[in-house]
Amino acid sequence: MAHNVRPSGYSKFAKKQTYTRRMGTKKNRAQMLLSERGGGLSLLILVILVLPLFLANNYHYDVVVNIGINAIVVVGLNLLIGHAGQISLGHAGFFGLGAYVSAVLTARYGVHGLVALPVGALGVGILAYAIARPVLRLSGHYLAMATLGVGLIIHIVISREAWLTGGPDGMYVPPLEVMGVAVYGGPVWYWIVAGALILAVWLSLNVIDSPVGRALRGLNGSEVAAQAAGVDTTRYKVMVFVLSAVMAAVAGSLAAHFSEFVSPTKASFLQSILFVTMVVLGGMASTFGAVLGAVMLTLLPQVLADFADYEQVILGLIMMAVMIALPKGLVPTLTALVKRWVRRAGS
Amino acid sequence: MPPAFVEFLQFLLSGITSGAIYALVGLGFALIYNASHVINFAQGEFVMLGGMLTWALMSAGLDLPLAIGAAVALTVLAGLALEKLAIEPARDADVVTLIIITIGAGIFLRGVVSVTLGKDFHPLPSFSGDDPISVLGATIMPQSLWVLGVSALVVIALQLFFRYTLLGKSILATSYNRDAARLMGVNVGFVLLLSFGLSAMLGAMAGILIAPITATNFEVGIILGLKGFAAAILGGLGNGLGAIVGGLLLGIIESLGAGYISSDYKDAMAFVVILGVLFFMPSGLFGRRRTERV
Amino acid sequence: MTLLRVEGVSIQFGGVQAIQDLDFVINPGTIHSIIGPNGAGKTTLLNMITGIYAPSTGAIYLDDVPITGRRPHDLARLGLARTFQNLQIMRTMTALDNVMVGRHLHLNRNLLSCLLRLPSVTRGDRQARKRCVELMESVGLGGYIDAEAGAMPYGALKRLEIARALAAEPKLLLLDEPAAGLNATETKEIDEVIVKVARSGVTVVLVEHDMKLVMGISDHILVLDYGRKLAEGTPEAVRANPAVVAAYLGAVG
Amino acid sequence: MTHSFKTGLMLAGLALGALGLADPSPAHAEDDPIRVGSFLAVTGPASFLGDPELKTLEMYIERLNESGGLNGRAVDLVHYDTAGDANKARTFVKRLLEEDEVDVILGGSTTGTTMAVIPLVERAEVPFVSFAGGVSIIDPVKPWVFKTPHTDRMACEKIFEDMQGRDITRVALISGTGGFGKSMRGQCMDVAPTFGIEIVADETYGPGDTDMVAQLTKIKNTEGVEAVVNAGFGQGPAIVTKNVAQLGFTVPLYQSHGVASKKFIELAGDAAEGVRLPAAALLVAEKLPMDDPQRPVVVGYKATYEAVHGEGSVSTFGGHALDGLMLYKGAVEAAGGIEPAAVRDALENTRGYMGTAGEVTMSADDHLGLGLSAFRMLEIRDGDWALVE
Repeated sequence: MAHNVRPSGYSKFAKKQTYTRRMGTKKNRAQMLLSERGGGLSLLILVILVLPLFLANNYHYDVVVNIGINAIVVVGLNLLIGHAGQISLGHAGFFGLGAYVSAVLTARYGVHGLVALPVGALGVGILAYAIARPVLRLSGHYLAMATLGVGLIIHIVISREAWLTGGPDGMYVPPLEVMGVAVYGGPVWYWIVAGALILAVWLSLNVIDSPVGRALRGLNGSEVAAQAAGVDTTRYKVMVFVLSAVMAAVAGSLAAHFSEFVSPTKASFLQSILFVTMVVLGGMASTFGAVLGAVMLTLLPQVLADFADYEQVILGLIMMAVMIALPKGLVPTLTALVKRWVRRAGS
Repeated sequence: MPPAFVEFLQFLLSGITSGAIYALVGLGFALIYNASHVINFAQGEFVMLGGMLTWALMSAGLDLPLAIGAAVALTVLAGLALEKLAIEPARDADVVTLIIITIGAGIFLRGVVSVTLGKDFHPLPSFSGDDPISVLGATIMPQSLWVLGVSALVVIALQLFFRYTLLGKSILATSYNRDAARLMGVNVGFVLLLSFGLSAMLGAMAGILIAPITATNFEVGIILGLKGFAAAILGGLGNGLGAIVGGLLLGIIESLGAGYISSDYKDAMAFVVILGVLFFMPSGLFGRRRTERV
Repeated sequence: MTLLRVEGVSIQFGGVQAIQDLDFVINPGTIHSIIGPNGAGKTTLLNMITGIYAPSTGAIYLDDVPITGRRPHDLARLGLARTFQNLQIMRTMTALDNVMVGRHLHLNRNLLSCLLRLPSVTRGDRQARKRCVELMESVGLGGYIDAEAGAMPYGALKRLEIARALAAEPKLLLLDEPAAGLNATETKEIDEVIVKVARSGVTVVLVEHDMKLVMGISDHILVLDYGRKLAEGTPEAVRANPAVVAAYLGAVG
Repeated sequence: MTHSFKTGLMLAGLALGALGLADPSPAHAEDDPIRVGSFLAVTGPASFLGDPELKTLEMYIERLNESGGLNGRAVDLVHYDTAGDANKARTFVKRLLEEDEVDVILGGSTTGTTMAVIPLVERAEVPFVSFAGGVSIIDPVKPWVFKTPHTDRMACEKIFEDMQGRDITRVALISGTGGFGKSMRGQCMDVAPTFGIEIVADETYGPGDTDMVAQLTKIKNTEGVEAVVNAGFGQGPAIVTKNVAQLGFTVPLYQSHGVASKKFIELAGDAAEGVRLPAAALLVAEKLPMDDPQRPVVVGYKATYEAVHGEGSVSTFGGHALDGLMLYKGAVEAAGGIEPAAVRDALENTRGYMGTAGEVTMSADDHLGLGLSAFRMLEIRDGDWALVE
């Protein structure tokens, strides 16, 4: 941390430059490339555009689409955990609930998928809103326990009510139909999920760099100071909790229609842990860190599958090693490195 | 005895049997939290190691007491290694980062055990036979009494340890204020190491005591760890007695829930109760209420 | 017309009477200092005024509107801003963003607008940024605009808190020991900032431990001791009050 | 907050590199190895199914290769561990189908993972033999899907049949909340009336539960319970068995085929005495009459498996994997190649194959091919299995 704070190091030139960028009056190309909104988002879009050239079959698409779906959840969860500093070990519950609302409504009640998705998002939003106030009064490990409990209860209900959900073995979901045409197959879903992910990242970047985002980071940094500045901290915590839950629910709906199958593991405790790990591994409070975390932890099991029995040993080692070596997560640590390198090259 | 009472008593004894197990696991969480404010999500794996190692050593020809001693020692070593190699290097990291590290450690330990000792379930022999003991018409297994007795002993021993030994006091001091403790000459690094060693020992003991009841395999730590965490939180973090009460309560709620309401939803009921308690007592039943100075 | 009126306020924590039956008023456009030895209840009083604690009895009025028991963010809306004795800095944010948080109430905070980054949001942010940079420069933080707050030196953070509080454009600014821990030069700089703020029309409440510091700049001083009012009046009057000399100056030296 | 494009490059590099896109699998040639794909629950709560299944496949494919392969071609096993997670299973089956381009899929330890992948194999038109119990896998019949173990429905029928012989009509159910328990519970409820059986109590327990005394107390206090059926696998049934003994509850206890390995007796200890369960003949291999046509198969498998993995380690679960592999072997030999449609037809035409589960005779509307008689009712006596006749 110490390296990027040295007031004496702020030369007049550097100061002027950052100032103008902040003011949004003048932007040079290099700065554009280095900013999250400019460079990060265009790079993400570029990667998404180019990636299909390398995807040979449905399995590749399956992995990449799952990455995208997880990334949507994690980008939302990052707003809650990374920015507002409120941990949730229960977000798989919302993810699973979104998936099951879509599944049940389309499979059992013949509701159109495009209707089921917003219904699921709305329903999960209302549920999240209802529980947010009491839950978010808690902090630290107590909050972790409460969110964990919420997730587990959702998981238990989904597993038990077999008449509706198919029980522990899951249920099939009819493919999404748009104007009478079934939306099926990796490539189509690739573009759907890619669009949703870009939207999620864009919304996330927007909200971070806005009064709401600053309020969230502010209450994370100091709750009393944020309150003294007029931030209704409870309201903002509830707001971001609901927002992240809704994003998880939308991702869940997409997952249900893409897989054409849902099972309670989508809502399980381990899935929640996985989402949180993605946030932390990629880098807290970094939107692209969240995306990278989703990429890493969705790919890892596929890569490690070849190690058979040693899969868990290696996965555990990687998790520990990354978090010990890069406690701030991949993206923040790497960007700090790049920044330092740029500064050294510049001076 | 009226049958309804006998039934109730049986539910209660059943709840206490499970609850004592949760309590013992929860105690491990509380102990590490006390010294380091870390929630060790690999605590369940200490439980698993205790049981699995005892089984492995017994099948290698050791007799029960010797196998137990060696398994506890090995688990303590694992606990110390975890602190030294994974927690200490990340001492200043965020709470969430530490959670992920301990979860990683748990996955790692499960992996190592599954590769070396296999994936089968294994029983351990009961310490004092399998003849149920009758209590006013209800029954309890002798092994459950072992779990209860050891839990009680552990709580008493820990109280004495914290109250009357310099080491115990240093752990408490470190818990209240790490920097002040350091200034007072407490070797904070050693205290943290010690707390991991101690809670690994507790975990291993729990794993060995319950293996005769539930059998053990490389994955038993997942759910037991979860229940132990819930017990520690319900009781209030950092409070040994709280973990015990929390664990017993959890077990009794589950058992009464299964007995009187629905076995399908007994786990959900336990979590509903935990949520309810936290809503009214945000630091658990016996937790210290933290006030922020501004 | 008074800006702030405190009437018969008391609070106790677990049997300890931290503030006992306190009355005083603050007139607009003044620098009003509250002093007293450690444990006199100064910060507790500030916390009650700003809504962090609710008084056990008594009432507080802002512009003759009762504000007792209102929550801090509501009070901010009514024109209260404050700094903290134990720094409350958002350490992972930049210095400028810290100040921008202070400007929260003046910006478009609608979630949907922010999600979609509507022009009203960007426009407001741009203006706020300009205003906040000016503010930071005026308190002498021009060199720290983009610095990460967590790595700034202590003295700069003290000023950062003031800038953040000022960004809200408060009617009443409450400063809790802004000079604590600073050396003589830094203290003098802070004093200058405070005078400058007061001159711009903001009423300042200054909580200080050390009486000497406030003598020069205060219009009015309230002396607390063990949660009670010991003396009140102009600096000269307070300085001459034998009770103050005995209980406070005498004790501290 | 500047995030350089380097991050993004890494992202892309990872994505591409890790998928192993550099080596697309070459087209199949005539003398290439036959690729057998498998996805089993080798870890997770159902690992006691997946573990012996994988061990069996590995062992017997190695033996097959040593003896000259299948139709003269070597056999390669590609396996992925699902940990019992249906979502993982789907991804891995896509990988087997699209990336590894396997010729057949054997596996799916649980009904959940099997059901999840059925649409995929049906679409890909690759023969698929499941090792899972659920009757829904083959009822209704799906063209490309076969299975080797008895169904949970048959287990219920076998148990109720045995009860009829003992004049038992009022039965209590206790089942695990996992897929296996839940499915078998449903089937038992379903077939009970046809055997004149009334389910008078219905309790469940969760995975990892340490004590089921509460549920069993409730059952014990239910009027007129004449027998208890426990549908579940893993350590749960062992705890149920011990708890029944603890309560001094003396009605007959029936376990399911989900505990059909020596492990159960080891875990439940003395409390297991007198417990009955329906299982394949494998468990009582040496006790079969010398003239039993199944004897050589089961004795052979038991000896082979236990020679490597230790005395008493054999389970019917590994046997299901062996049956699956052998059914495929037979079909390839009959079809004279690995052409999927031909193999599928040959599988469907399996007649009188004697496997560890019993004699298999498939047809267009029976993709299991086992009768109820292939199930044996066993009782635990003196710490060992005994045939109930």
